[in-house]
Amino acid sequence: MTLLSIRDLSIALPLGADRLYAAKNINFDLASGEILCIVGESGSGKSMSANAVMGLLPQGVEPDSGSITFDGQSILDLSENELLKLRGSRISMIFQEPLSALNPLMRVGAQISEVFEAHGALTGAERRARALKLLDEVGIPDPEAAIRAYPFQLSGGQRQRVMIAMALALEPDILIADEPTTALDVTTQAQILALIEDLRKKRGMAVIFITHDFGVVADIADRVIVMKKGEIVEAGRAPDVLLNPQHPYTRALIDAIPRLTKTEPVEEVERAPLLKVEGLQKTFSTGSGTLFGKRRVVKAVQDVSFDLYAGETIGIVGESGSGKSTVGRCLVRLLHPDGGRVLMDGVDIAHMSGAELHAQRRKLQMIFQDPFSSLNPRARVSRILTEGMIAYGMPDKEAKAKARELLELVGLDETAMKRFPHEFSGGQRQRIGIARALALEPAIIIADEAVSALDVSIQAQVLDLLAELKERLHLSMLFITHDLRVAARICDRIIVMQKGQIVEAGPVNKVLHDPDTAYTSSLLEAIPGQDYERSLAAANKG
Amino acid sequence: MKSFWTRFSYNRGAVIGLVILTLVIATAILAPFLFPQSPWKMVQRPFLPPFTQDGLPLGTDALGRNVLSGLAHGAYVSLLVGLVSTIVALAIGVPVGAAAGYFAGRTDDALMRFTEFFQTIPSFALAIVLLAIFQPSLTFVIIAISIVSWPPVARLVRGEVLSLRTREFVEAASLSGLGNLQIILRHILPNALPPIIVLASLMVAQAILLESSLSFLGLGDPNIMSWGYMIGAARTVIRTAWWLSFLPGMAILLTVLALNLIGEGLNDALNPRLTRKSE
Amino acid sequence: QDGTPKAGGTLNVVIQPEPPSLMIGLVQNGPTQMVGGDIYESLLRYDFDLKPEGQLAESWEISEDGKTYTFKLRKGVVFHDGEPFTSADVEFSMDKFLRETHSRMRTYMEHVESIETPDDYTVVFKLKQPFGPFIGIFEAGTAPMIPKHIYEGTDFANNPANNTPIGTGPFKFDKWEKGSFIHLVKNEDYYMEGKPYVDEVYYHVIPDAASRAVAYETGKVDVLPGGSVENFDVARIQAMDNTCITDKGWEYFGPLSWMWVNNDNKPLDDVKVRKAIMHGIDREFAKDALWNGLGKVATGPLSSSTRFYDGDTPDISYDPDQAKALLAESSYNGETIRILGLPYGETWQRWAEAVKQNLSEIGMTTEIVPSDVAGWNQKVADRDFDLAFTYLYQYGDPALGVSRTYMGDNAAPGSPWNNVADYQNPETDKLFDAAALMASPDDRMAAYKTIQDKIVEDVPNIWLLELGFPTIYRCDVKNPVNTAFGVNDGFRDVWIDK
Amino acid sequence: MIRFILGRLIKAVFILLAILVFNFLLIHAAPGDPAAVMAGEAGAADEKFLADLRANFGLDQPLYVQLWLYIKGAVQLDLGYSFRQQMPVAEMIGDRLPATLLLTGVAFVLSLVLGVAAGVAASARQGRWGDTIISTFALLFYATPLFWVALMATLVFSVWLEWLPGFGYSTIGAGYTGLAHVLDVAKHLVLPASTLGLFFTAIYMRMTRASMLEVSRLDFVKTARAKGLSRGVIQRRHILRNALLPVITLAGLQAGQIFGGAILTETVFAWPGIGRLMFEAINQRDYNVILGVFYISAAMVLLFNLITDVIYVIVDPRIRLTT
Ligand SMILES: Nc1ncnc2c1ncn2[C@@H]1O[C@H](COP(=O)(O)OP(=O)(O)OP(=O)(O)O)[C@@H](O)[C@H]1O
Ligand SMILES: Nc1ncnc2c1ncn2[C@@H]1O[C@H](COP(=O)(O)OP(=O)(O)OP(=O)(O)O)[C@@H](O)[C@H]1O
Ligand SMILES: [Mg+2]
Ligand SMILES: [Mg+2]
Ligand code: NI
Repeated sequence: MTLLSIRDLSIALPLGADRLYAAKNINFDLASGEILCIVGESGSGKSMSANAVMGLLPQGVEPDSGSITFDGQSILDLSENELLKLRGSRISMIFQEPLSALNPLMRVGAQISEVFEAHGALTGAERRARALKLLDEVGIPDPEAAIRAYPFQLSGGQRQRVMIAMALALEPDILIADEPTTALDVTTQAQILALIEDLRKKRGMAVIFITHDFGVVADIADRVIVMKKGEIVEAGRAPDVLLNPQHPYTRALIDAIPRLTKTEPVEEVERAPLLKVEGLQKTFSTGSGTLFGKRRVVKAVQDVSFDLYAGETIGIVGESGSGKSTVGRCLVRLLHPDGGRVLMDGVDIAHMSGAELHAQRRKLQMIFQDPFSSLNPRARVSRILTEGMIAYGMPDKEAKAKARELLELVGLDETAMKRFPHEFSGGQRQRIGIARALALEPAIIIADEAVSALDVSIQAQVLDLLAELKERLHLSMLFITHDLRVAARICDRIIVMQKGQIVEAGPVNKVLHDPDTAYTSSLLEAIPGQDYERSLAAANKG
Repeated sequence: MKSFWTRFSYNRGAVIGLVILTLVIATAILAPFLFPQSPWKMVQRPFLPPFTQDGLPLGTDALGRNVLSGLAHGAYVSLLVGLVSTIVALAIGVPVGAAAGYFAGRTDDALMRFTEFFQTIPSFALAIVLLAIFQPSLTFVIIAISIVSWPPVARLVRGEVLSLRTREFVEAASLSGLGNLQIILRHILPNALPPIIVLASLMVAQAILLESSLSFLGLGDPNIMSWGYMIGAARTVIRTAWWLSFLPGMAILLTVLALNLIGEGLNDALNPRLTRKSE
Repeated sequence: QDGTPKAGGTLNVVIQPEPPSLMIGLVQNGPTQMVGGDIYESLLRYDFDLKPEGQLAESWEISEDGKTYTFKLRKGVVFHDGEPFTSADVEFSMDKFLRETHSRMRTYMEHVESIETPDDYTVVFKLKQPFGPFIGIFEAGTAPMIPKHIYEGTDFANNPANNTPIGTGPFKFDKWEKGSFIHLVKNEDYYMEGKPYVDEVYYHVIPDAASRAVAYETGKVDVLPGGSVENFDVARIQAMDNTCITDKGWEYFGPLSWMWVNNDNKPLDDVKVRKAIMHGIDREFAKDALWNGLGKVATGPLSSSTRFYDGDTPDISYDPDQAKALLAESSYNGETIRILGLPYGETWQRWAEAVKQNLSEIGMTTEIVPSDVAGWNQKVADRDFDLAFTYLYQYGDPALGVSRTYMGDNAAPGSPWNNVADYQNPETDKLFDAAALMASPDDRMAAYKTIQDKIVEDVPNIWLLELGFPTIYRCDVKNPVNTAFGVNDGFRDVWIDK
Repeated sequence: MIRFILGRLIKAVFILLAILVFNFLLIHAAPGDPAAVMAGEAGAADEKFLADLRANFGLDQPLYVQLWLYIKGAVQLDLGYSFRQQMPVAEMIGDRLPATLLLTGVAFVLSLVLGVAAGVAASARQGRWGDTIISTFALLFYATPLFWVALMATLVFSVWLEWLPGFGYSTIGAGYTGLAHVLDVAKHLVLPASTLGLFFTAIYMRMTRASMLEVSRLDFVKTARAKGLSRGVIQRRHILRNALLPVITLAGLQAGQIFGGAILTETVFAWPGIGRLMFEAINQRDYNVILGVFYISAAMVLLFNLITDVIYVIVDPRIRLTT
């Protein structure tokens, strides 16, 4: 039975946007119990199409023509009040931005109960009980505590699960999930996917699932839509599209998927370590957050030691909150480690400060996880790139010339110099971040989830770029990620972290194919789309 | 620079504001040429209503002085008071607030307690006391107004900086080897600008009004014609000659309006996100 | 007196500024005298021509040689607390209390050799030498009768009774809500039959002049004592229904305004400069534009209501041409002259501006120096000015209120009330000394005539106006002003025709 | 939390002391003294009169002794004695405080409620005529001098329309009690409170509007809409609360200025409050009264800053307290 039917939908963008239509001539149907995956490049109109179904397009963005029919009603013709009745109860949505999608000043429990309240379901006590149950179902440890927590007290992954709980609260007919698992580590992701699968089976819930992870698509999709520049370039049953893509863009996408299987073996050369980390410690004490609240102590990093050799890439993987970022930030001294040593060229930089630190710092640079927030919105790219060099004494002119070179190196042309960060796409911004890290000619780069927000084709570009730069500039890299496929693709060695400690470390092929610990095995098992990868591999061979 | 103007002129209110302010500034500069006679000169019988006599389009005040000439000459002082005291207040408040917010911890505590120190005396009373100590010459009026108006700036800037300093782009800048001063100047303050601009445009208005309140209490500089003086002087005759306080009141209102519009326009123009809209 | 007085009713009066205290023996500022004048009384009061009338004294006698003053007191007068008023209270008040606390009284008492009280109702003052003005000092503001039984042997200034003043007057203190009002009630035991007529008096504290006008307009108050509303507003209020106005009641004080001239400063030590200023100021304009046409242009150091006033002094009227000529001849070289304005409201501020403008038109450069009341006092006392606005009371007699301004030996810095201008003229000094001690009014007249001519010739100060402070009241309030002290003399005779 | 409050209170005591010394020196730096002022008002005074007054007021002692005596008293919460008014300063302030608290309190609540409501209304109609009207009025109120508004309000409502009393705290001599008295005071309160409140209403309105618009663009608002919540609920529960922080900062500043803000209003409306007391005391150089008012006002500012910080934490749990 067709539940949702979209015909010739076009969504106009406001004047001055990068193109006229966010989405053009979109057609698809969704039957109950069906899972439809939408994939495509960043900015191709996936989110806008999904928002249109909710009647929640941002200001200035409006449906131009076409129709959306849900259960016999034309959504585009409904009044705001009529829409209110549908939203949250019959159609619900998980938004793309998990970190900012929760009201920071409201307790999690209240935000979930609100869904019931808005639709007059259940009574006070029941709402709470139901909220608890939902939190449990999405796999949040200690729901009793979480229900009383404010969003900022939860990790990114936990927040995303709260969002999911909210969307599932009234067991809607349609769930629209816009990249719901980007911030989750593979095990949690697997758990969420199972939950959705379960609801679909039991309730016949239909799902529109937007993602850039082809592994997920392969695991759950019934049908797939591929979008590019606002148009659907390919649509069909999942196996057809995934294994037998027709459109060149789809093919390019699928080719770009990173593989777990590492082809070339790494040559093992003994060299003196460039960076020697010994017994690194970092403890956070989150002071009294609320009135008369208790002091909470988090041992984010406990006794972490490893060596990094010149020209080597080490991947750090592990569940969300395991201390990966904290290690990275301690190394570049954005955080002050509580204990341990970080030896670079034999000197301990862990406890340096002032001019000494200033001198050492240029050898260690970082690429930040979030390309949006790590670029000053009010600075032009030329300044972002040159100011570091100028700070280290390079004349203006020379710095500018160098910046142009760098832009070329990361695949941007020099007109970029004059533009502001918001004038770039996500992938381009990430490259600016890389160019900035390279500007000071560091010996070591720490990349914190540098590609997790990017769609596979851009992700592939960036990874290629990093690999190439590493070769050319003989860089060492510390690559923090939760995507094991990405780790497999770029790393020489892998460190697996759990609860602030290193549980396993070794060459990439060893760790990913023959792990020593149960924890690593469970991570590997949870990687989505492993069957699909094998089929793809088979198809490629054949 | 060109794109700045394009962006600025995209905001129609801002252009209107700029036109008004330009007129006011022009009047202030040209007053001595337009009205070479002293604005204090008693030229006609007192309390001449507007539009009743040629050459005195806005009538005369309690001593028979030309109101139009007073308005023109007063523009200079009122603008001077408003702009200079705002600049001084910003010059104190922004660094204090930025340092407190950026270095946080002890520095913050010390600077904020220092700010509180100035905050604790009711600002109007402090101005009065300061003017009792130093004679109310224009300079001291400006100094007094500046001294009482910087603490809110410091508090506001601190709040903004406190939240900006944890942003990733600030961390990135410090990784690039920038010093604290450079980080504050180039990365933090530009992003804290919108509320500061709004506040500054409000402060100019407040300073002009404060000067008039002080004049109202007889604490202005009696040797210099200002709008505040005119309102203050006219208030006792408000019942018999309402226009005497209404006219300078309108002048203040228009100027304040213009400044607010410009402030909003500046904000738009300085916001790179709005750039492409106009092109 | 129109009609038969009716008893009852409430009188609402404006008071400005709020007095620091109502204890009239300790504090001599205007508002204290106004309220205190209802509570306290003296031996005499004075009509519009400054002729004495009996108050607590039934009769009085001055000896031929002018050295003995004998007062017969009224019998049956009691203080508000019921204690009888006797000659002992008079002696205590004059000799102990006021000599200690009242600076003007202290100088007057220097002429007194002894005070005798032969019986409870007789007081005899023996003077060292004749002192013409002596009979003019027995008014409530200068010589209030203080209850001996309350104050004797105490620290006068800090006696808690100061907060609940007790006198013999027609009204008793009831309540003072600081910042709002002072409430007096009728003294039922008052010694004059049927008086006072009204049951209670409210003094309303309203700090803003415009609001005081509103208070009258909206019927909240019935009497606006002189200076309550801005001069600019007088004409408008005067035109209201049922509104009467009088400029009487200031004869005793004779408020005369002038600008102190710092005679020690160059170029003001040059009489030509002073004369130029005198002729350069348009006082007629100031009277009309700033004082609503009330008052008179001053002709010299004496107010026309003061005894021994001489209207026939050298001409000092407005004459800018003469002023320019004088200035050209003088030693003035374009120095900036500092004008210290009087911080008593808009009128005075405007006046300083007008003077500044007048002087600039005769070619003088001036600068107005603003200040608050305390700053003004300090600057005048320290002689830190070139020209300084002021006005002073004359207390009916040149020996009481004028000589202090021009006596050469009364010029020490530190006080804003003495010879601030530092005028030094041995000739007039001698005459002032002599005239005060003459017994015959005719002799005194002759002496003061010479003095006035001489002083006007020297122009030590720039005389401005005899100020007119009109009292505005509703016409159905009868007799608010019927002595030379106006509303300060209490509302003993007031009745309301309703 | 308790530690935080205690820490701040202890610091507050030291700040208060420092302020006291500063104020003391400041006040004494102004020309003239209370004795001279009183002599000035008397229109005549001799050396002895002044000397007596000064001795009586304790002004004959060296400045540092006076300062020491004052501080000693202030530490024991003794605000000294007004020699001019013959009354302990604490008692004077106590007499005047309720009137001021009533006036500024009502004005404060009024402006806060009205300003926030208008700001919410304007932001909900962003860009439409409703917004334009509200914003224009706010600007008008903001840019018009307070005393002008006050005089006009008196003229219109008191003189012409005769609806409301134009000055004073209550009808003098009416002897109202109970409810009649309350109503009487309330009537007197309308004009001064609304005059005083207008200015702040305008500021709150602007602040609320800007802040609401800022917040309404945030992602979680979309989440709230996706839940099917109605506009009203979203405005109230989600946007407003998040938009309140800058408003609270401002409210804290205003609350601290509770005395100073009222000088003009109390003068024009003859309101028997602290603002006027302070202004008159400054003019009369009634040192102990000025210092007393400044002292109380400083304590008030420190207290409100502390309360603001605590409210921050209650409203926004992300904010952490650091002493
Ligand atoms: N509020 C907005 N105003 C104007 N244009 C917008 C707005 N939001 C999105 N767009 C534009 O609409 C187009 C489609 O955006 P959309 O968010 O649907 O992309 P997407 O496919 O979800 O991409 P991603 O994978 O990066 O999330 C893009 O060109 C984008 O620039
Ligand atoms: N500034 C901080 N204050 C308090 N606790 C913190 C802070 N930063 C991190 N933590 C805590 O330290 C732990 C490790 O955090 P970290 O950011 O290193 O995790 P991660 O491995 O990078 O996780 P993710 O994959 O979600 O980014 C978490 O429990 C987190 O809550
Ligand atoms: Mg999207
Ligand atoms: Mg991380
Ligand atoms: Ni340019």
